[in-house]
Amino acid sequence: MDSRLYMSSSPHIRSGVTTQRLMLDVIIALIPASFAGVYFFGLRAAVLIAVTVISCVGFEYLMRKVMKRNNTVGDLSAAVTGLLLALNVPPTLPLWMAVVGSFFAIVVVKQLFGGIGQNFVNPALAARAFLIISYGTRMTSWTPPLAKAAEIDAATFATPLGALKEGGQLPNLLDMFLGNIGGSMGETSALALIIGGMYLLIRGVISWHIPVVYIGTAGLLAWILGPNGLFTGEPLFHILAGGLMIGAIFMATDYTTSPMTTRGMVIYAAGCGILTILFRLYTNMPEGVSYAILLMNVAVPLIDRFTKPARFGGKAHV
Amino acid sequence: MFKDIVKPALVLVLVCAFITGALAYVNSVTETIIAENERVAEQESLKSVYSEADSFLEPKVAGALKSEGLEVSERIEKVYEAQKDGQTVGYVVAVSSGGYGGKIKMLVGIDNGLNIKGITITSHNETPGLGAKAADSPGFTDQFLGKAPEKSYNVVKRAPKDESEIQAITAATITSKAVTRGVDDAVALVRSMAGGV
Amino acid sequence: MAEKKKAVSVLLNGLINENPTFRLLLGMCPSLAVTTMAKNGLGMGAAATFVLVGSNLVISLIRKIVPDKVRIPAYITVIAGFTTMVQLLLAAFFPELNKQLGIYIPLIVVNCIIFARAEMFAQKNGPLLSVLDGIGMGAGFTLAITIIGSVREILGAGTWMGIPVTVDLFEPAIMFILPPGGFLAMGFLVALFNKLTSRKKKDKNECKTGCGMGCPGCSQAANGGEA
Amino acid sequence: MSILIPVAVISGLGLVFGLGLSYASKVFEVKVDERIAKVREMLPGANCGACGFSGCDGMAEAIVNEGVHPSRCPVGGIPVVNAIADFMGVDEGSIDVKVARVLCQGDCDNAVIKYDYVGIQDCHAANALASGMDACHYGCLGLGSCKKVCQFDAIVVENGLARIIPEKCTGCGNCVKECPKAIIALVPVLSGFTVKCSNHDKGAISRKNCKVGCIACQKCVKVCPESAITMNNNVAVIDPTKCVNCGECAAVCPQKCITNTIVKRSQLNVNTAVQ
Amino acid sequence: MKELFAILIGAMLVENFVLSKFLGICPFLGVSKKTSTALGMSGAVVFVLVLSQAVTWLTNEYLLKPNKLEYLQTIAFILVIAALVQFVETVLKKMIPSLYKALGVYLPLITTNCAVLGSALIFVERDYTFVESVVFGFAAGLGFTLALILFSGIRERLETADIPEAFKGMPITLIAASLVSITFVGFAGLIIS
Amino acid sequence: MSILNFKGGVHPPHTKNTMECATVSVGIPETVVIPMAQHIGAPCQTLVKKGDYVKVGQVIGNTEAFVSAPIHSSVSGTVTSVDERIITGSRPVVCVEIKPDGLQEVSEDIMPPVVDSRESFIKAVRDSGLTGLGGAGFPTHVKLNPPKDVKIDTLIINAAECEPYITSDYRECMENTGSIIEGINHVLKWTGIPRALIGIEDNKPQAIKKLSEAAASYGNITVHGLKTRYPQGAEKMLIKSLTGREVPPGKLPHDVSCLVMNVTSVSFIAEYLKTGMPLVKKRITVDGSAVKNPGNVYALIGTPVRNIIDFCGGFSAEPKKLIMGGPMMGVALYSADLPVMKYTNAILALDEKDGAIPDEYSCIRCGRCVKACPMNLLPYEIDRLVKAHLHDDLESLNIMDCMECGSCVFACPSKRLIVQSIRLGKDILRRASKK
Ligand SMILES: Cc1cc2nc3c(=O)[nH]c(=O)nc-3n(C[C@H](O)[C@H](O)[C@H](O)COP(=O)(O)O)c2cc1C
Ligand SMILES: Cc1cc2nc3c(=O)[nH]c(=O)nc-3n(C[C@H](O)[C@H](O)[C@H](O)COP(=O)(O)O)c2cc1C
Ligand SMILES: Cc1cc2nc3c(=O)[nH]c(=O)nc-3n(C[C@H](O)[C@H](O)[C@H](O)COP(=O)(O)O)c2cc1C
Ligand SMILES: Cc1cc2nc3c(=O)[nH]c(=O)nc-3n(C[C@H](O)[C@H](O)[C@H](O)CO)c2cc1C
Ligand code: SF4
Ligand code: SF4
Ligand code: SF4
Ligand code: SF4
Ligand code: FES
Repeated sequence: MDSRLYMSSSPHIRSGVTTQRLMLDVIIALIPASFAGVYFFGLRAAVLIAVTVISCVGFEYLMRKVMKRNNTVGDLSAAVTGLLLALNVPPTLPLWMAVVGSFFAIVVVKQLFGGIGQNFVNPALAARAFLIISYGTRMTSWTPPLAKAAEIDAATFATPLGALKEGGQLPNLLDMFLGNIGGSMGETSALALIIGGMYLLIRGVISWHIPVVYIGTAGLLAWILGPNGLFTGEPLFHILAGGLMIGAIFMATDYTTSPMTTRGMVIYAAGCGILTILFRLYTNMPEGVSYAILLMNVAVPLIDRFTKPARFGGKAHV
Repeated sequence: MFKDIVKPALVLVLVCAFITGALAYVNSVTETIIAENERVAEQESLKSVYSEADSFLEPKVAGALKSEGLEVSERIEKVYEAQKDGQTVGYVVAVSSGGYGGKIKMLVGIDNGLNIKGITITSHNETPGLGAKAADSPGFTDQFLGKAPEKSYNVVKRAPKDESEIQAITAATITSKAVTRGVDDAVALVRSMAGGV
Repeated sequence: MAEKKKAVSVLLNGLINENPTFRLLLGMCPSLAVTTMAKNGLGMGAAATFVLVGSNLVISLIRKIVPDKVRIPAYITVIAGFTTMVQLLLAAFFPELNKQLGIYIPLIVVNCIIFARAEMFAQKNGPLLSVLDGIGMGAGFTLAITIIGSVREILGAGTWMGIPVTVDLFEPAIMFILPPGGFLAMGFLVALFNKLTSRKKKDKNECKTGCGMGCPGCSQAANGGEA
Repeated sequence: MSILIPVAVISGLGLVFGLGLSYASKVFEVKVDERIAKVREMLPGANCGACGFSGCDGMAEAIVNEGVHPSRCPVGGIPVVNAIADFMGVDEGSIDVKVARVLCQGDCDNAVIKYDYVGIQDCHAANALASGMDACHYGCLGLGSCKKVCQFDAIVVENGLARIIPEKCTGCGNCVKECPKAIIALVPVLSGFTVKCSNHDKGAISRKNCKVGCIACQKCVKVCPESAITMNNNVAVIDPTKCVNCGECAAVCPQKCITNTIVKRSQLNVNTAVQ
Repeated sequence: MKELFAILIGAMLVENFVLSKFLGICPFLGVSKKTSTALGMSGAVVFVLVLSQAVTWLTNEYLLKPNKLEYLQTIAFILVIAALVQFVETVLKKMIPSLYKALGVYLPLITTNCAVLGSALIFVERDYTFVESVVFGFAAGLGFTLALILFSGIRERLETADIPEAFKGMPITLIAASLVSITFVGFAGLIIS
Repeated sequence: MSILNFKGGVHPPHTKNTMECATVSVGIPETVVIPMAQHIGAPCQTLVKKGDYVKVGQVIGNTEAFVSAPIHSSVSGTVTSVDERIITGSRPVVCVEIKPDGLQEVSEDIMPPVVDSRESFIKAVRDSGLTGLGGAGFPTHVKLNPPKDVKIDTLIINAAECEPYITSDYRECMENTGSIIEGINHVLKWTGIPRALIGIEDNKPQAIKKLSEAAASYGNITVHGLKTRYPQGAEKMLIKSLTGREVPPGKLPHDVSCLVMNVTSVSFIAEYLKTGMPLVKKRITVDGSAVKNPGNVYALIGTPVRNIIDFCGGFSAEPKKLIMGGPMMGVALYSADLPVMKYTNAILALDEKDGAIPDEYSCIRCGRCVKACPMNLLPYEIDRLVKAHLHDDLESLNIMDCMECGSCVFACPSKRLIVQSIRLGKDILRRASKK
């Protein structure tokens, strides 16, 4: 008993939850969606996932080295970003573009702002927006899922939302639920995404507020602002189409770029839902999830400021 | 009193007068050049869509055409008559059509036989690299050259199958449609005017 | 001798030490708005230099007779006069460029560089030095926005001065010629400029514009924003 | 003729505004004491608060409106004080230029450590845990709280001990207020010899906790020819007004806790350069 | 009414002055460090924009156009704006010192702010009516406010972020502005009907 | 069974290994060290000097101040020194070191007090040296004597014992059930409070059962199971859970008409009124990965920790951390030679694995701390601002409301040292307000 004792401030124990474990859970939750992507779009999809994950992790490693900071590759957040980026782009995206996207996500959006926890917009989504703006052509040329490719001769293929906007044949809801439609590689299969979301809920990684309020608001608004007057919309179609599911379950819930309090989360998610539908219905773009979430990301500091929880025992004053 | 109020005012007046005088002088020099520039530019662009014509008459604005009892779409701005050897051989229609980033203004040259002679986009606010391709590279507008279809053009996203089909610029369907709509309107107008000639 | 030295240093000052764009961060709007192409940078730079030199000259001549109360309107009138002149001359002789630069030509009036130099330099110095300062600053501005324009044009359109340069290397990222790319390229260039010319200079409260307003809003005062 | 109209229009505008503005500035004139701005210009602008006012602005107002003496600002040093005193027409007064000094030599090699501290690197934080990790509870904790408040980068922490760089220190006293152990003192810039220890324990305990602690052996007190040294609760203290920098005390101290910190005048902060 | 609404939304979101038109960048970068100062500046900008749109429109319509002096727009507008701002400042200082304290410091900055002259030049370009140009000024001011307030929230967070040395200060602020600008691309092509 | 709860909180592992360990006495150590400040309030003046002979129960420190309580010798023997020592806080405390003679001669002043009025009851409680045994060490007589205009309608008995490891209150419930009820009745009787609610976390069904049975014959004493969740035992949370009332910021329980007492505190009052023996010994849970035979012991106040651990079989592994109190709120000790005090309810000795705390990682803004904080604060934000030295906004974040329960730190996946930041922040504000 001659060695020195540790002294530290209380508390002296910590829960078993670690950042790394949380990120691992997100990766596990994304496995069904990744498999669905590979199943529907072929091995090319798997290659794309590998490229983004490896390049995100690689850039994270390099950037920490260059910045002379501790290495944070181990927290797996870069891997999550990489995986989500792959799931958010068309399966046919040229690989070098995927690497450019990873660079943007990790270096520009995340590490320049100090790394994990300090970026103010979602890295994967910002990278996706960057790619859309920069390489609009490549980012909006969709291929049909393998199962459909046989029936359709065209090389390009409309997503459900594209079809809605341009006029075209709308897929049936079951295909949309299963993922047998065109679109970004990870967004098509609502089933796989919901399975992942359930896992995250059960593990306590996310709370239900953001996904449920987001999807709920979007559905409600899609129903209200129907094409043939009020209350004639098809909420289910809008919920299953495009990136709403993956956005609501995996992207809007990103801790770093979403509000801290439950009240804030509800406001934020409702904002995401409203903007998503407004963008889908009233702008030239068929899809609005990315920009909706990014815009609400930007508003998070303000939301946080105005949703401070009521002080214990001080209902009257905040 | 003088020092506090009148003097500053006087100095300011002097500065203003001097500067404005200088400007007025510069203006008097450049005025004619600018006007001439504009005229030349206009003629040049008219020529570029209708190279066979040797002169163009003063344009008629949309309002005037309407009062002549013609069906004029809201996109039409004005119409020039194209003349060759003193004969009206066709028209150049100035159209302005709503695109992705705002109004796309263009000139469409059409002869009396409803052949499209040329199209130029004179101003637009489309995204560089996407919609702006309509103006930057001739590939898109060249599709229109030749006989206009009976009804209207169709924008498609694959290789066109016949004359009336126009292949959209990738990822810029909106721009493509806007331009096409403009051409359609110009053709419709010339059809009704040429019919009347 | 000393005179000469001073003149040279005034002339060079604007290029690096007090580069109006990268160091003083003045006139951000045109630096971002017109720099989608290197050519625009050159044109804008030349136009601004003309106004800068002209107004510096006139202001250094009339500085003694203009009372404080109407200083700002008087100076602005002078600057606006030169701007309008540029506008007219461009329209007459370079109609194409005039069209490209659009409303940013008349906006030279409010380009902070010009007003700041008028207040800080021409206000205090004789005509010769003022003209030199105008040339130096103008050159610095031109250089800077041409660089920004080049970067954005090459990355965003794959061309430089309109000449294709990267055809086979990569597909240009259009974002660079759009607003977000403007901010982004500017951010990286300022960081690079700081890195290359860093000389641990930490003069805190001093406002570098010298506009004399001591404004909290001024991005130049190091602790700007806090009244 | 074509020149007259534009000239008339714009000059008219100029006239209206010129008259309007001058008139308005007369009617709506608000008096401000220009001296405040001038004095503010002269102050160093460090906004360190050493004067006790809210930054240099507060000090400038106080100098002009309340007649506070400019020497309340330690940072600018003699040139600044003199300039402001001249401007305000007050007596230059005397200012004693001081620098801060850490009265402890207990670095990681000298001081005995009583526990392994795990936590926020801040002296107050460590001090809250059983008075910090040093066995001597008077000693420097070396976590640099003082360094964080020094605006002049005058403090370095080396090997678990804070040291003040006299050439940079302006004597603003912020570190003195910050140190949880209260072991930083402001001393006249020219006083060379200081007892760099603050341990009030008895000699035996002091010796156990630190290799270089003052053990109150009185040797220095006896040897000082000017009687400048007294014992204050088990630590020797040198009175700088009496000390002649002969160095006798340092020579006899068995614990080597009296040190010579004389700084060459030429190396001092320009502001504090002494006449 | 519909056109006015279109102008309102258009100027505020679609062609946001700061984020997509690059007007008024200096105050956007300079005064966005704290939400409270951002609010003050925004108030001043909205106020001056609305006022100056009205005054410059009248100047243009009744002074310049009848005399065919459109080429003097720049000089006349800037003169009007500078005088207006200075006048407002002088009056505020005396009459409502509290408001002056809140806005006053920002006013001089606004004279040399592209947004004010820019919106005047834009109404000329677009042939707006009096009401339209005032609404346009108001909307542009609101757009400026929106961008500034959102950005100030972000900058307060950046204050404690662990940013690489070379990027501290302006560079990271510009890159943050770039990211905010990306999010505003979402509004591009917003059709109001 | 579970009733009202509070918002927030966490679920640390119970680790209540010693629930079935009946209390045994440690015996008399070779020396005892009795600090003169063992409670919140004014420290005591020493009434003895080196060389004095003292007896068990003799008052060796006292003050005139009301918010304070006398300190008694826990042994008979000779005072060997009176000097200043560092115990746990930042400042040294005067300590009386006594060498016991092993006779444990009881002071002749010790006799059951005469209690016949509210005043005499409160005086008796002060004389007993009782300072809250729930861990905070607030002099109990002060609580029993609220301002005149305050009407208290509920006595809350805190038997929650929400901290991991600690079972000393549980043992009190099991071993001294009668005294507890008796003590409650004394307090109710002399303070005129109409009812008492006993709150116990529902992971101690035995104690609930035993107390319910004992209280059954008193209509105004009821026992309530509480959700097992830390910090159920913090008085503000307990009041909220049991009565639904929220104590406003900066206010005390009596502002919502409650009085909170720890079970062992009330039980002690009953014992004291019977025997007159002041607070000289304490039941302490000894546990942790570095202790050979964990258990519950009675130790005399002032016994060095080392003696107690030796009594429990010594260290089983090299200890890297010693904690006085529970792992959530307890304070770390820098040496095993420090004495146990009145408020000590546990001694934990942890080995390297349990004792080391992980490095801090960047906050990922997960919001777990916000959810965990029972006081509705924004722990991450306070932490961020304190560490960045931005002190201006601390006050508006209500930093002073924090009771340092540690829930936020426990919950944090990035293992941020939030509580330490908060302490630092409070310190900064206190220093600023002093200026
Ligand atoms: C930054 C940006 C700029 C765009 N610019 C244009 C454009 O100039 N013209 C256009 O038609 N669509 C533009 N779009 C819209 C999209 O490319 C849209 O997906 C496309 O118009 C739909 O056509 P598609 O069916 O060929 O993909 C732009 C979108 C973004 C995000
Ligand atoms: C200055 C001060 C005055 C107090 N006064 C009273 C009081 O009058 N009545 C009371 O019941 N408790 C009083 N308390 C005790 C608190 O309610 C509480 O029991 C004590 O702070 C420990 O609580 P904790 O263990 O929850 O921190 C007081 C505490 C302090 C610090
Ligand atoms: C986070 C926290 C947890 C606490 N847990 C308990 C507990 O489990 N049991 C207990 O008796 N007191 C606990 N306390 C102390 C109580 O708040 C309160 O001070 C005590 O019950 C008052 O009784 P006493 O004065 O008789 O000790 C805790 C305090 C805090 C701040
Ligand atoms: C529930 C959850 C969702 C996440 N979503 C994203 C995401 O959408 N995009 C991304 O780049 N990283 C995501 N991450 C990883 C990580 O938090 C993110 O990169 C941070 O923004 C890094 O600071 C997520 C992490 C978690 C725990
Ligand atoms: S001198 Fe004081 S504040 Fe500075 S490091 Fe030492 S203990 Fe800390
Ligand atoms: S060391 Fe720094 S903080 Fe201390 S007195 Fe000197 S200048 Fe001031
Ligand atoms: S902030 Fe304070 S009260 Fe809230 S959980 Fe943390 S320690 Fe407990
Ligand atoms: S629990 Fe930790 S990581 Fe999560 S928000 Fe709070 S401090 Fe940050
Ligand atoms: S250049 Fe536009 S506001 Fe400064």
